[in-house]
Amino acid sequence: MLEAVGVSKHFGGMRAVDDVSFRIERGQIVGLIGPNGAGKTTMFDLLAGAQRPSAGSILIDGVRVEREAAHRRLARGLGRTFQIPRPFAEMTVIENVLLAAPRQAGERLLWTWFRPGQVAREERENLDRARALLDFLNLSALAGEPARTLSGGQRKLLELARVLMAEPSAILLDEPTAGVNRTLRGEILARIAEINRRGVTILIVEHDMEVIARLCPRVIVMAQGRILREGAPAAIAADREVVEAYLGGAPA
Amino acid sequence: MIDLLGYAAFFLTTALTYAILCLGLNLQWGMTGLFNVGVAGFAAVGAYVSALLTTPEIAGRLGGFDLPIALGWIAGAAAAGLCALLVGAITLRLRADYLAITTFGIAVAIDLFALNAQSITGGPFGIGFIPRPFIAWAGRPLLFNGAHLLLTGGVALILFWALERAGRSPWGRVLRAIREDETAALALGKSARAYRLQAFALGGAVMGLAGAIQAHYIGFISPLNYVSALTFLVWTMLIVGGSGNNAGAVVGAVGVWGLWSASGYLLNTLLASQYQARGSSLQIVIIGVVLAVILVLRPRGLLGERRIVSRHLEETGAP
Amino acid sequence: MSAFALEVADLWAGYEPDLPILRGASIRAAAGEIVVLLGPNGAGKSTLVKAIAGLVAISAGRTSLDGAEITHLPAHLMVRHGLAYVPQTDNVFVAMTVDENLRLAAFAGAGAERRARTESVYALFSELAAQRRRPAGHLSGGQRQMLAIGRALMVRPRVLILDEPSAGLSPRLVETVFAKLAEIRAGGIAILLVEQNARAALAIGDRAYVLVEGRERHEGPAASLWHDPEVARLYLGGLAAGDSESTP
Amino acid sequence: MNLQYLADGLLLGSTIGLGAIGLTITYSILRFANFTHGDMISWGAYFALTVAGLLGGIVAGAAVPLAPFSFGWTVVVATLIAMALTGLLALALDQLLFRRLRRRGSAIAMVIASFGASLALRSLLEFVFTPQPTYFSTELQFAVPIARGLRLTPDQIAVLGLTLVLFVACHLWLTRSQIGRAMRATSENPSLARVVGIDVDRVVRITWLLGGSLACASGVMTGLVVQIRPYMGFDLLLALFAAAILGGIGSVPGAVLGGLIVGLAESLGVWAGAADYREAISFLVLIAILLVRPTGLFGSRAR
Repeated sequence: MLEAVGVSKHFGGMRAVDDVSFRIERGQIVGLIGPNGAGKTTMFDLLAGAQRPSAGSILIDGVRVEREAAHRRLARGLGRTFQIPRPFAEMTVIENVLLAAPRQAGERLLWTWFRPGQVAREERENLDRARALLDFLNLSALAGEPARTLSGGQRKLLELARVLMAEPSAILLDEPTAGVNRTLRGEILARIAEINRRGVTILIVEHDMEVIARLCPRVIVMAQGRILREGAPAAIAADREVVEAYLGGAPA
Repeated sequence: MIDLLGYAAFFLTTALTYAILCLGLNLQWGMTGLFNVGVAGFAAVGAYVSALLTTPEIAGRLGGFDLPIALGWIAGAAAAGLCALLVGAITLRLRADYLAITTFGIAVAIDLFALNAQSITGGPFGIGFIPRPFIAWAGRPLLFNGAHLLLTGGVALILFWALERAGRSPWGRVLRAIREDETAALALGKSARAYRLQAFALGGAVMGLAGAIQAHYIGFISPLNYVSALTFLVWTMLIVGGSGNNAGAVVGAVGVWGLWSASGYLLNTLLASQYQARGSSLQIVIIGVVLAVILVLRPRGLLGERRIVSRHLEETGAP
Repeated sequence: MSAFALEVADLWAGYEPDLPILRGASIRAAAGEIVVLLGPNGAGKSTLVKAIAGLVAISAGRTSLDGAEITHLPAHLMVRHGLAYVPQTDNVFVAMTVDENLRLAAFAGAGAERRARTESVYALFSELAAQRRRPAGHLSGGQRQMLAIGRALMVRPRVLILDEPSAGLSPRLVETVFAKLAEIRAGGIAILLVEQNARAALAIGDRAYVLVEGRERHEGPAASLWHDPEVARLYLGGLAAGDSESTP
Repeated sequence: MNLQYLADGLLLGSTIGLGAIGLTITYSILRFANFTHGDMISWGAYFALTVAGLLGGIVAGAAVPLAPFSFGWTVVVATLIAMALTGLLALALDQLLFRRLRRRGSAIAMVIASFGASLALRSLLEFVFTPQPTYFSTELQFAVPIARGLRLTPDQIAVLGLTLVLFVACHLWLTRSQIGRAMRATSENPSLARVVGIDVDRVVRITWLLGGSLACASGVMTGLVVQIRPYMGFDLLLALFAAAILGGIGSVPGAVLGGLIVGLAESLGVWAGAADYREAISFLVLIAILLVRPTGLFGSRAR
């Protein structure tokens, strides 16, 4: 359902992403790993629509989207999270989630005055969905607290709730457990697995190998802008070339 | 007793016109984070436009269309809103402090226009004979002031309701989100620019309406009414009451206007007669100190901002 | 007292009070030694050197220079005590000339002494000498890195901390910059080098630490670390270890 | 446009430029639009006026004009004292008000505070000295012909000269002195400045002192060629902002050039018959520069 075909991205003379192709089927969960500077983040941005590729194409459900802006891709069902969550710190947790509901009638100034019924009905529906999501992510107890009081891990959960509010069919996760303590990490992993079980396709960029190993039966390794290996986690871990890529410099 | 009631009505009516200015600023600054130092300018636009449309014809000056007062109010608000829309379209993409400097400049330019375009604005002499509602009761101060209080209070109430309704809806939630983190709001697909422009223009229109109401209450306007001290007073009211909170805007307006009036009265009694003419300068100094103290000691103001934005959330009980 | 120029003991630090990034890190560097700090991304390497330099609040632990405690010293006094830190990015003043960047070092002595130090920096980095009157913004990435290091040397530090000097440089330039570090070491300075590029760093380093999750998990002579299976395990181990857990 | 308008424009431009030097330096280091800068100009002028009056009372004959100028030694000495006083006033304001807000890290609260403090400072002057304009000297001065159709009074020539001197002094200060370099470094990158050993708090204190004294110098100059009023600085403020932004925040030559451009534009406006709207012209210049190049002529950084 999500496919990259010969995708490249050049910055000046540097090839951040160089002729990368892969395909993720509906319902799969795939890990994208690689040493720093391998081009993972750029690839991620290209998929999500934060950047445009220099060459190649990106397909969602067979439709080419590489020229579309991020919010258009969201409308096609491709959501993303950010490595560093950016909750609206002074707003309550539940309103952070509500904000993510797309195309709300109540976001039109005139309708707030002249179509109060429709606005209220829609808001109630959104509230029900937001509460259900907070329940699912174990954030219900904090729903009325300002988001700034959340810990790093809870912010990651809120970020998940926000992206789920848009009801995507595929999600790109950027380091979903970076800076999260061990207990909460387990919970986040369990929730991601559950989201995937409900049929959502997931691609994870992550530095924590344990996270990848526990979630992803399939791993793509990038190094120096290209795909270096693809396969099961255990096989990747035993690969000397992958190890050397991580330790730096060009593979000898 | 009757005198006192009459004064109370007069005091409250004036305070409420400030409260309306304050509501406009709260929409721009408190809710959206747009720094406007040109409040006096937008109020002036509303006042002058309304005065030009409603005054009887006078030789040597444009205008004098003798239109109904209500029409003047609406036109005044629309003109100020339009003015804000223009300024906003140019400057809202700039950094906050450049917006401050530009709105400051707009107010200066409007002031210069009022002062010098004598054939339109009456220049330094201003515009007199602005029709006042309920003028038939002018001989009975209590009735006259009471009627004005009801009228101004009614307008303030409607505006308060409308701004609460809008501000505490998904629309207001987007404004708040943009104020807190524009990039994150954009990532959620909310177009920061469009919302900012809406809030800035609507806030400008509210200020224009307040200017028009003031003009028709006093019956006379001149450039002296729209100096930077007015902007400063409205800002102090909002900061003291609590920016981001419409009720705070009203409370701040009444409170600071009370402080202003009381300090004026006190200075008049305390200062030796040769200094009394300068008393108003000292009044401003006092308000300035109040603003500084509030900013340092209680930056959220008396009431502060509500944590929950959406009123639907409150209706359905605790989240 | 201590034989170590830089000593960090059980350091806890982070950007938010409830989220420590460093969890009891301890490292040491002796005079005339290049110590390499490795570790996977997010391990806290940059945070560790920022905490030492006084830029991140330290909640527990102790840092000292030649035995004298510098744990809570404000950042601007660090150079006075002999610790110079070169940040990873934005590490030169682009609007100021190369000369001015060097002269900024506030404790470089006066008059003749400062001129002598400036000339010794230009002698070390001859490329910079030709550009001394140009704004630093016109320099290439490698030259900026050299300028940042040169400016740090102006204060004659006892400890020099570098945060990823190889970032964004071509392999050839990395070699040049690292060769200069070896020269600087010869002057008896302790160098703490944070690096992603382990291959190049271990080639010039004397000793290395691998930082994982905010504390050092492995230490050893730089030369042997490259083939140490433990290091590979620290970088990629989770892939194999976690795998068994995940199988239902 | 004849030479006299050009000369007027240059004269006005140099007083604006002189004021904008202080504004641009403080703006770039303190990092907020400081509305009190205009009132420091007024306070500086009144400090100088008061001190000159006191000196004239103490030292007999000191107030006698130094021919061909309209002012005596008292004004010269008083200006130096007043510069120190205004610097201290700015520093005191920082310690009482701005420092506390800076610690909270809210730049925009500092702008609000400066807007309020500006009005309070100005009103205090108005209370003490009344809104009536006053002068350093009531001596009449005759303009001397400089070229065909161009006449300047000796005072005006002195103002042009002093602007040049202060511009060169500021430029040298920022480029040649260690503290000047530290100020530039702080304005470019405060956290890197700390790393290289610069005490940023000290730089900020010195910036307030310097900004205050430069404002005072500009106030005295404006007082000499125009008049002294409590609103003199405030009325100049928009032009100062326009000049500083036009030149690029932080650039001293930019501020002077920006000041000259704004001054010439205003004088061009006067020549074109828009004398009443002179201040609005600086607003137009400001809008134009913000639309076309918000970083200014010499600005490199997107701030």
